[in-house]
Parts: sequence; structure tokens; C-alpha cells
Amino acid sequence: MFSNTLFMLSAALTLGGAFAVVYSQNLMHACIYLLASLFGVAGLYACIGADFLAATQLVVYAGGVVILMLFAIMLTGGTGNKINRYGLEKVAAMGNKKTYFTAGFAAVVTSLIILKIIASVLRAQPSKELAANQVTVEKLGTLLATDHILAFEISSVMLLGALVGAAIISRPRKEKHD
Amino acid sequence: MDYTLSTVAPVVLLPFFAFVINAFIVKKFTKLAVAVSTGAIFVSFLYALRIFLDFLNVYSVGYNIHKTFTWFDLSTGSSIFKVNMGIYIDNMTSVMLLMVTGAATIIHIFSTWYMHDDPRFGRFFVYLSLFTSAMLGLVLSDNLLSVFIFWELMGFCSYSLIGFYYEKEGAGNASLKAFMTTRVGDVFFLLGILALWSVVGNVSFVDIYNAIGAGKFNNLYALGIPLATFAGFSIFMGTMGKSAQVPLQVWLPDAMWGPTPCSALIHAATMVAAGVYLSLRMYPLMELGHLLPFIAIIGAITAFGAATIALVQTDIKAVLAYSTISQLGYMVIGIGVGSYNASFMHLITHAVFKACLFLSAGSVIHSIHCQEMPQMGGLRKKLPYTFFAMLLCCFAIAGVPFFSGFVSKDRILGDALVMALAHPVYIPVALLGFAGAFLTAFYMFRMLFLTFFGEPRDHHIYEHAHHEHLGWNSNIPLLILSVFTLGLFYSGSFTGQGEVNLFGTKNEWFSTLIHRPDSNSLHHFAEYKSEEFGLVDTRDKVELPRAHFDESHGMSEKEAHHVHQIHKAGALASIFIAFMGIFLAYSMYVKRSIYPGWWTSTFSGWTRALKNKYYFDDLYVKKIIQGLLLPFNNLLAWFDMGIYDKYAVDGWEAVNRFAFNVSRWFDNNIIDSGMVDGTGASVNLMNAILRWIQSGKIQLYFVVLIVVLASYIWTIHI
Amino acid sequence: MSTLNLDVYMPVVILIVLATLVAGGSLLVGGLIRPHNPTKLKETAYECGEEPIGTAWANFNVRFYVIALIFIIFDVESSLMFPVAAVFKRFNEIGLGGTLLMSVLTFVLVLVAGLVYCWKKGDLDWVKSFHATKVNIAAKEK
Amino acid sequence: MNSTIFSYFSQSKELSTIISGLSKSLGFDATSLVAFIVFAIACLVVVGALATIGGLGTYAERKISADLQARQGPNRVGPYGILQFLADGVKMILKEDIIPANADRFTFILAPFLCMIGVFATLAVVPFSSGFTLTDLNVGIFYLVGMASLVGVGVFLGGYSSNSKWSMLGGMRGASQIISYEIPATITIISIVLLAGGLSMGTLIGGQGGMPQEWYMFHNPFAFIGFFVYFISALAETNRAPFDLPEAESELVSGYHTEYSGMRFGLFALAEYIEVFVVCGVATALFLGGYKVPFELGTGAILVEKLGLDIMLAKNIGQVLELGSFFTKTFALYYVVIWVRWTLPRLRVDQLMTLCWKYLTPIAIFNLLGCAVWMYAFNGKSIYSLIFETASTVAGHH
Amino acid sequence: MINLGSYLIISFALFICGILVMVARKNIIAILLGIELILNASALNFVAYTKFMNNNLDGHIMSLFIIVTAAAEAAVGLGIVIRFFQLRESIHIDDAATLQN
Repeated sequence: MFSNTLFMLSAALTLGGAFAVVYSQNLMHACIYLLASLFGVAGLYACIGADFLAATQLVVYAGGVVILMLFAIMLTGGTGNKINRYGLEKVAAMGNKKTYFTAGFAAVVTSLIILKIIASVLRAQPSKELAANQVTVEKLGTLLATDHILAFEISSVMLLGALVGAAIISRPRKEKHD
Repeated sequence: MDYTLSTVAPVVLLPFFAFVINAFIVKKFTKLAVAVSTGAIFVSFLYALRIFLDFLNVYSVGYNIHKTFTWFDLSTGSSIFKVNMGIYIDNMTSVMLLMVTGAATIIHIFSTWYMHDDPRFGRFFVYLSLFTSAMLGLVLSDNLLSVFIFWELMGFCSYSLIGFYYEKEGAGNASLKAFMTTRVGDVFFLLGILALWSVVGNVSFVDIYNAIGAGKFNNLYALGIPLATFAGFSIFMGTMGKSAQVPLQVWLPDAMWGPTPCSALIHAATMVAAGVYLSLRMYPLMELGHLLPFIAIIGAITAFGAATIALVQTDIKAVLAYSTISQLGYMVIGIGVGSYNASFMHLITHAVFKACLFLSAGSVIHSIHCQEMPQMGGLRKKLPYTFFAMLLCCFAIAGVPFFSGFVSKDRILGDALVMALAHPVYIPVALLGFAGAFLTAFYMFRMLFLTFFGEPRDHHIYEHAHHEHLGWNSNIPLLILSVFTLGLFYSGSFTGQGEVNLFGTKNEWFSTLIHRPDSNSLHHFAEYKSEEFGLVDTRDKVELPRAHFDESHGMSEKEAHHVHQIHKAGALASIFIAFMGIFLAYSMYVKRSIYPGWWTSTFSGWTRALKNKYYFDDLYVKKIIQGLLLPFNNLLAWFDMGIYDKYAVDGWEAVNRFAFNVSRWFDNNIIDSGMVDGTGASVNLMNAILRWIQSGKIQLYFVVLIVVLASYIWTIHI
Repeated sequence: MSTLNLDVYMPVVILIVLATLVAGGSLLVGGLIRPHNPTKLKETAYECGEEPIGTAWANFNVRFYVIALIFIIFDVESSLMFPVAAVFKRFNEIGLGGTLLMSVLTFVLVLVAGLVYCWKKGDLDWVKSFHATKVNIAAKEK
Repeated sequence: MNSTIFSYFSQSKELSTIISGLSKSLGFDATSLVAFIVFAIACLVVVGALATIGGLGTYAERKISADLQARQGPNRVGPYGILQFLADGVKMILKEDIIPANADRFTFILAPFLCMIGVFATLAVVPFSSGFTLTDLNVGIFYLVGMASLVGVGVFLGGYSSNSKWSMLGGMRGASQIISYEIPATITIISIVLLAGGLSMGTLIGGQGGMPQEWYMFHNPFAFIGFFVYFISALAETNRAPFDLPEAESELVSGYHTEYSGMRFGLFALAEYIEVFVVCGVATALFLGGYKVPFELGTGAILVEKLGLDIMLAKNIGQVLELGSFFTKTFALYYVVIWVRWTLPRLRVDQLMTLCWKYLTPIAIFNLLGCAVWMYAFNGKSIYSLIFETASTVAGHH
Repeated sequence: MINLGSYLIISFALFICGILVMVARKNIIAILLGIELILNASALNFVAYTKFMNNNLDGHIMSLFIIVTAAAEAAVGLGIVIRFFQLRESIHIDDAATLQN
């Protein structure tokens, strides 16, 4: 009963957010909608017992990635002045008819394919009772510390690479005097 | 003793950690980095020594330590896909470990002197550490996959070391050449691994032996040839690349562009040894694939050909480089004629004396800042310790009795002789082998005499050569290495022929402990079970019956006696040949000025012929030799230039030229006459389409990607 | 085996709804009774009495981004650390604490290397640009 | 799997009779329905109580500030001016609601909502007592961290949407301050998770005891340092003095809520005050033994044994004791928060970042590793038990 | 209600939205938003399959690392965007075509 409600709410939030990201013409708003969508995904995780993932989704996306994106939007001039000093469109258009047409085409093609792949699953709906959710954190921790220890360690190296690389790329440099 | 991960791993991990640490600190704390590298390899050497002594203490043919762990396991249900990694230490590995760490330690110490005024002093040690740890990892590996990983790591290190002086164009080219040439072998090696995997389902040495013993390779064919032959050949191609066998030998002489200690490491202890080591490990496969004659012939051609080239070199390092190729040829001959133990012994002895030779050459070069032998001469007064070390090493490599080279090389040659008498295919092998031995003795002593004897030919250089003092890091390493050129350490007897046993039979540890895994005893490996790390080692679990590994196994008393007789004859012949070579060299480069009367009276028939040389100085002598050997030399040069340059480079150019001609004809006759406009339009059209596709717009690429992927998925049945 | 029951998440949903209701309700109630006479002056942004010039949505200094960047890396790191930290006690009890300690140590130290890098390169200094300019000017004067 | 307030009440017979009766009359399993009702009531109580606490917080702050500065503080509305916060609330509701013409209306309206949601959702796992925790999620503390990070978005959006330079600066500063200080706080939390071996609030508090020497704060030296690291980070995360840079009156007018008036501002303020309470509660739960009462009084077992009380009654009494314990510690911390405000001067923005990244984060990482090593070296024993054991060994008792 | 089919439909819709955003937008940051959507769709799929098919936790690990990777990707991607903006004062994706000619 409540499970279904939670699922419905999360799904609605996810899909609504995602559609709004597509629909929105304002980058900042799109970012907020993305936050909503990711929040919904966290709810969906919670529905099938991935409680740790749900929390991770909250911490990393809501607290991290979205803030990072909001910052990046501000650093690239927000959504204000549309034209830069070269006369170029500074904050680029959020798309026009042509691009939407291309995107629609790509989406249709992709959806055909995906539907073909998942058709068998959709046709055969197992209606068994779902098992209760287990405690995942300890199991995840055990997996991370034993079976996936290499991935665990390497992810730290990857994060280090991302940190150093992004810091180098985005570090303010002195402008050349021309 | 009980081996665990913590007692074995430091051997590899210490140099590796030294590499990791030094990679960070090398810029600021060069001295510290050098100390870390040297200290690490020295401690590693102590570990290896302990392992070696332990094995010597057990003194059992079958004693080994094999520990594995599962790297990853992708098995699902019935299909097993599991990759194990692990270490495998048997007698051979323990000897290799000792040799590699020992030589590397000596070379590290020597490098602290040789490289100390180099601007990239520290970086050199960083590479050395990685290189050594890669080699040690290769030696400890229990399966081909990790061998391949370390193999490639070494390839990279040699690339870095050869191109160490990357400002010099030649060094850059040489490093590229080394990298590319070995790559050819590596591709085949990988193919061989895959072929073995397809049969064995695993690439651990022991499992491969088991599969061979169980006859799993019977009636299996790849590309129409027996799979064992295919796999064996592919793996041997890897050896050819790494150990510089004809026709992949071209990279090794260029490898001398690197600093001399690194040449010592590449030529002696690590890189080239890896190839031979691999072939030795895969010996049962080679035997099963009937590849031995082929291997022997390749080895013989290499041994002789390289020796002839070495005759005409004037660069001291080039002589050594070609002699390395030649000696590697002997090791490969050893594999080919089934002289497993002697081949491995030659690997070890060669590592020692060649390391010493290179270090001595480095010492000379560093002292006089010149590599050309015609400009040297008379240096033995200035560099007495170097001279002493080099003399012993030259004795060793030439095969003078009581020295290590004699023990190992003559066993190989003796076995070659036995095989030649048994089968005519091996006759050229034996002939070329003996001829190569003669040339070896000759050119090595030619180098020695030109460098150290006679009068200084370039007084400017001679005057500027600083007098040598017994420095702890410049000369002690040489002297240590030169002591180990004595055959005593390897055979326990002076001659190595089992005739003079100084300490009794038990001390012939080398020929007792190292034995080839015979095909007819391989099934004993089937009882073997690999152990996970942390459990007890497999001591005595694989205790193979001594008889199965006896040299005389399957031979009657009479046959054994016969073989022994042939060995004896071969030994005598090679002693004679060695002295002949030395004698010839001596007569050409030193003799006349010292004992001319003795010469004329003893060899009166030869006097007139030799007299001509009295009035030639070294340059002319060289010209004569070059003139005599020019055809052969040209043949080898033709290999180098004619094959590689002509067919790879010029051939491609010819193809291009041909295509160009065709298209010009096409252009002139068809396009220009009337089709210009139409073609132009079509080209424009194509251009437009291509330009539209190649727009640099990532999103368009993405859409195209989706469509292509979609069409692909749509066609497959799900 | 019990069936799927998500009642434990009920308070979360209720609280989120409640937060929305409290906020929205108070605004709504207030909307009914409070005055509403907007003027142009009221609706301009406050700038101490000056007329605001241009929009506030200008480019900001990139150091904000660098801070956020370091933050997200450590955020992800902590989210990976949580499950491992949660099992540390249990591993320690069965004698695997040393192994886990080593892996945690490696993991953390690699990231500390990143922090040290940023520290050395001055990404953590808020006033670096000011200082750098000073140094630059000094260098130019020479 | 998780203990919730509903599972606590399910222990009483009355509730189970109600559930079975309802199930019979309605024709389906009414457990969820009853659970919903229980949760809804509990949530209302918690929110009501927390709103009151938040309101009283403003009053307390003004009163304490006045004390510290030797003045009277609010004293007109109600006895000792205690109803001042109600008057403030009414005033806020009645104030005109102004949205600047150039503002981004959507985000302008959304920002306070995000702050409210982020703070209120964290209340779900705050452990008021062993029974009266709304829901003790398995990922409790991690969930709390995640939900609290919504506040950062809210602050940023509040600053952004106003389209005012003061607001924008305040919002950027606020957001980067909140996310920066999240790192030392989170890492310190990890070190406590390491000690406790679980993420749920029940596990975290369960590893501690009622007496101070059983608290994690005094478990080992690293945790002791960790408490201060966490407390400082928490202050900064809630934008409290001396870290109230985003709303620094003297330089940024009022920071990210410069353009907010009336109830919208009130929502920000309410969220902030409740967050301070939540953060103090978390500090209590992690370091100060949470709701634990000395001598295991909280379970009520002793009461049943010694006084022969009814089990449920004893448990309820235990819960009340636990609530008292929790609120006492939390309010003590709350007092310290207010106290700090008038003791320490505000930091400069560069000092703020230096403090976070060059002091707190390295110390926090050091603490984490230190805790791990301590766990490994001393088998998870606290310093007190180590001393006690050594002492008893020396004294010859074993 | 909660079954594999509905999860697949949701992740499918998320994926399509991601593709729409990625292709339709000309703003690099917006494209990154689309990528986040796509990554979430795939992570959701992993978890759903692992719950409904074999009920172990491998999918969770996979999703965890997807989240980790997505965060690193966002950090580096946005760093590049910011650098690009500093150089060209634009975040229009078609301006990033220096290599075209």
C-alpha cells in the first residue's frame, strides 16, 4: 500500500523532473529539475531496498553534483547577458526546432531499440511477492572490502586523477596581454 | 623454511617500491633516490640469496614452491573462466633470482660511479628499479599471462633506458627500434598464450605441463599445423624478439645507445635472459611441437653470424653487443639440442661475465671518453683493475678451461656434437657452433688486445685518461664479478666435464638441480596441486623420482659411455679452438712486437702469409679482415637493410609509386578527357556529405552513433 | 521471509510533505491577510539606496568552483568510505582488521595526496590571486 | 529490520487490538494504515515541538545575548517576554511579501522550500529516545548528511534568485561554506561509524553508555578531537557565528536572504534554527552518548525488577528519562552555540576557507586514520576500559 | 506495482529524456545534465535487475561506482567547460569546433 505510494511518488518525481529538464528553457531551472529527478531516483532506490544507494544518491548528487553544476552555471555567466564581446551567443540556446527534430529522431530510434530489448521482460510479468529488503550497508562494505577491493582502491586513484586534472584545467591563469 | 607471501614478495616489491618512491622524490633528493634504489635491490638480493641457499640446502630436484591466488573469477555455472596469479619457485627460479638480483646490485653500485655526473642521475635509477622489479616479477611468475605482463613492462623500461639520452637522435631511434622489433615477437607470444589457453584453459606452467603430460595436445590443429607446434613457435617468436635471435636481432646492437650500465643490465641480467628463460620454461611444449631442430638452427645462425659481424666492429660496445647476440645463440642452440641444463647454465655464466665485460667497457669509456678501439691501446697500465677483470671475462667467454664459459658452452657444444652424430640435421648446428666458438675467442681477444695492449695509438686520449684508483663503487664491482667467472662456482669441478671433481659429486649442484621436465615424466605433475597463499608450501609433494631426471635416463651403460666419449672429444676440440682463437688474435695484434722469432720458427709455413701483417697497423688489419669477410658481412647487412628497409620501406614506396602511376594514367586519360566536370560535381557532392558528417559537432556524432548502434542491435536476435 | 514493506520510509515522506505544507500554508495564510501594494521602488534589489546597475548574474571567481571540486571528490570518497567503515568493527573482530586497515589507509592516503597537491598549488588559498598579483607587480617593477 | 516509533508502540497490547479490530472491520491488513496514523501524529508532534524549539531558540538567543551583554532583552510580550517569538511569527506572516521584479520567481519561491524540506527530512532519524525515533533507518547518519546537503542548494538558490549583488555574494559564499565544512563533518562522522560498526542511529548510540567514560567522545583521543572538529564544522554548516559570513550584516547587508521579506525570510530563519538543533542532536548522539541514561534505566528493566512495575509502563518511564537525557545534552550544546556567537569574532572569508581545508579536514582525516589504527591496535576498547583493565591487572584482580 | 517492468520503463524514459537533452541542447552544461540523466538510467537498471533477478548486491556495487564515476566526470567536464568559457567566452557546443578545419 504505502510501498506503492512511495514508488508512485518517486516515479512521478523522477519522470516529471526528467521531462522538465527536457522542456525547460532556463538552464538554472533545468538544473533544479534535474535535482528533483535525481531525488526521485533516490526514492526509487529506496523502494527496492537499495537504501545505501539512495543515501549516496542524495549525498553525491543533491549535495555534490548539482551544486557543482550550479556553480559552473554561475561561473559561465549565469543565465544573464546573452551576448559576449565577440558577438557570439554567450549562453547558448537551449535548442531550436532543428535540434529538437534531430533529438526526437534519435529518441525514437533509441526507444525502438530499447523497447525491443525490454519487450520480453514487459510481456512476462512475474507477479511473485517481493522479498523484504535486507540490510545492505554491511554487505556492501564487505563486498567493497573483499571482492571489489581493487575497484575500491582504483576508484580512489580515479578520484585523485579527477581532482588533479580538473584543478589544473580550471585553475585561473593569467591572461595574456594582447 | 616456510614460505609465505611476506618472505617471497619483497624480492619483487622492494625494487618496485623503490621505483614508486623515487618517482616522487627523484627531482629534489637525487642522492636519496639513488640510495633507496641501491638499498632496495641489495635487500632484495639478500632475500634472493636466502631463497637460493634454502633451495641449495634442500637439494632436491623436485622441490618447488607454488602459491597462487585468484585474480578474478568470471565463472558462471559450468563455464569456468578463472585467472590465477601466483609465484612458482623451483631450483631454476631460485638461481635466476640470485643471478638477477646479484647482477642488478652490482650494476646499481657501479652506476653510482658511472652516472654520478649525469644530469639525469636519479632518473636512471628510477628506471633501473622498475626494470629489475619487472624482471624479478617475470622470473617469479607461475603463469604465462603474468610473464607477459612483466615482459611488456620490461619492454617499456628498455625503451626508456635505451632512449635515456633522448637528446641524441640516434638514441631516440634506437629506443623506438628496440620497442618495435620486440613488439613483433610479442604479438606472436600473445598468440601463443591464447593458443595454449584454448587447450589448457589456464596458462600456469604447471597446468601446461600437466596438459602436455596428459596428451591434451594430440590431434589438435591450428591453421592446419599441429597446435603444439603453432603455440611453441609463437612463444619461441617471443624469445626471438626478446633474446635477439635472427631475424629479430637488429635491435640489440642499437641498444648500446643507452648508458653502459643499462646495457649491462639489458644484455646480461634481465631482458635478453627473459627470452631464453621463457623458452626453457616452455621446453616440453617445444619438444612436443618438434621445434627443436628449428630452434637449434636459428641459434646456430645467430651464434655464428653475430660472431662474424663482431670481427669487424671498432666500437668496443658494439663488439660486446654482437658477442651478446652470439652467446644468446649458444643458449638457443642449447635448447635446440636438448641441452637444457647447459643452456640455463650458459644463461647464468653469460650474465655474470657479460655484465662484467660491459661494466669494464663502461669503465674504459668513462675514463677516456671514447668508444673507438683504434684510438685506445696500452691502457692496461692506466686501468689495471679494469684490465684484470676484462681479462678474466675474456677467458670465460672464449671458453678457456677453468672458466665459467668453458663449462657451460662446451656442454652445449658437446651435446650438439652428440646430436650431430645422431642426426644429420644437427651437423650444420655443430659446425657453426664450433666455428662461432673460434671466432668468439678471436674477436674477444682482439678487443682486449686493441684496448689494453700495445702502444697508445691516440696519445691525446691516453694522456688524458686519469689513473685508476681502487674506488669502492667503480672497481670493486668489476672485481667481484670477475671472481665469479671461474667455472668452479658453477660446476664444482674445474673442467665441468665431471673429470676433476674437487668437492665430490654432490657439489655439482648445477647439473644435479637443474633438469628439464622430460616429456615422459611430465605426468608426475598431475599429482600436483597448487596452494593458496598462506597455507603450507608444497615441499616434497612434487618430489619427482630422481631417475626420471637422470641425464642418462633411457640410455644404456654403453650409450652413456659413448655420449661421454663424444663430450670429451668436443671438450678437447673446443679447448683447442679457443686457444686457436686467442692465439690468432694474439698473433695479429700483439705477437709480432713481443715474440716474433717464436712465431716464425714455430709456424714457418704461415710466416709469409702472416708477415704481410707485420707492416699493417690495426686499421689495415681491420681492412683485410673486412675484405675477407665482406661477402658474409654483406649478407648479414642485407638482412638488415635488404629485408627490412627494402621490402618494408622501399617496397611500400614502390607500391605507392605504382599506385601513383596508375592514378596518373587514370587522371590523364580518363578524367581529363571529358569527365572532369562530372567528377568534380560528384566529388563536390561527396564532399558536402562528408563535410556534413564530419562537422566536428559532437551531437551529430552522437546521433550517428545511436543510429549505427541501433541498426546493429536491431539485426541481432535477442 | 517477510514481504516487501517500506513503512520505515513513511516518516520521511510525511515530513517532506509536512515541510511543504508548513511553508506553503504559512505563505498562503499570510497571503490572505497581509497587505500587498507593490511599487517599483519596493521591487528593485536593495543596494544601499543606489540604483542597481546591470544584473547580479555575472561571472564569479573560479576559486568557488575549485572549492566545490575538491568538495565533491571528498564527498564521493566519504560515500565510499561509509560502508567500509561500517564493517571495520566486524572485520576487526574476526581478525581481518589489519587487511582492511591497509586498504583504508591506501584509499585515504591517495586522496590525501590530492589534497596535498591542491594545497601546494595554492588552490586552497582564498586570497592567492591577490597575492599573486602583488608578486607579479613586484616582478615587473624589477 | 528498522526500529521505528511505530514498532515501539506495537509492543503495547492496545495498539495491536486496535490493528486487529480495524483489520476485521475494514477487510484488509490495517497495519500500514495505523502505522501511517501513528507516524503522522508523531511527525506532527515532532514538527510542532521543533518549531516551538526553533521559536524559543530565537527568544533564548536574544535573552542569552542580552545576558551576556548585560541588558534586558525581550521582556514585553508574556512573562519575561517569553511569547516574543509568537509575536515575531505573527509579524512575519503579516508583513508584505515582496518579490523583486528582476528576480527569478521560480527559484525565489523554491529556495526556502528546499531549506525547509532539507531540514525537516533530517528530523526523521534524529534519535530523541530509543523508542521515540521517528524511524531508525539503516543508513541513518548518511541519510542525514544527504538530506542536510539540500540546505546548501536552498541557500545558493536563495542568493541566486534575488538578482541582487549582496544576495548573490552571500549565496555563493554560503553554498561554498556549507559544502566545504561538510567534508570535515562527514569524515569525523565516518570515524565514529568506524568505532560503532554501523550507520543507523541505534547502532551508533548503542555502542555508548550512559556514563561519560562510555561516550565515544572519551573513547579515544582521536574521537575527543573529532568532537571539536565536528562541532566547529557543524557551526559553520549551519552558518552560525562565528561563521555567519553569508549573512554578515556589516559587509553583505543580510546575505542570501537580503531580498526575502516576511514569511519567506521566516522560513529560512526557522530552518536555520531547527538545523542548529538537529546538528546539536547529532553531536549528542555521536559523541555524548545520545539518549543513554546511566545504569540502563532507559530500558526500564530495573524498574520492572525492583519496583514490579508493568513492563510497558516501565518502558515508557525509561523513554521519558531518555528524552530528558537527550534534550539536556542537546540544549547544553545549543547554549554553547549561542554563547560562542558573542564570544568569538566573525572570521574573514579567507580564514574561513583556511580553517576548513588546512586545519579541520587534515585533522579529520588524521582522526579517521587514528581511530582505525586505535580499533586495530586495541581491539576496539576504549581508553577507559584499557586503563581499568591495566589497573585491575596491576591490582591483581582478573 | 513495484516490478521489473515498471523499473525498466522508468529507466527507459529517463534514458530517452537524457538523449533528448543531450542532442537538442546546444549548451555544454545542459548536455552534461543529459549525461547525468543517462547515467542514472543505467544505474537504476543495474539495481532493478539485481533486485528482481538474482537478489544479490553486485548491481549495487556497479551503481555505486557509476555514481562515483559520474561525480568525477561532472567535475572534470565542468572544469573543461569553465576553461573553455575563459578562453572563448562561450559555452555553445558548436563553438568548440576548432579541430573541424
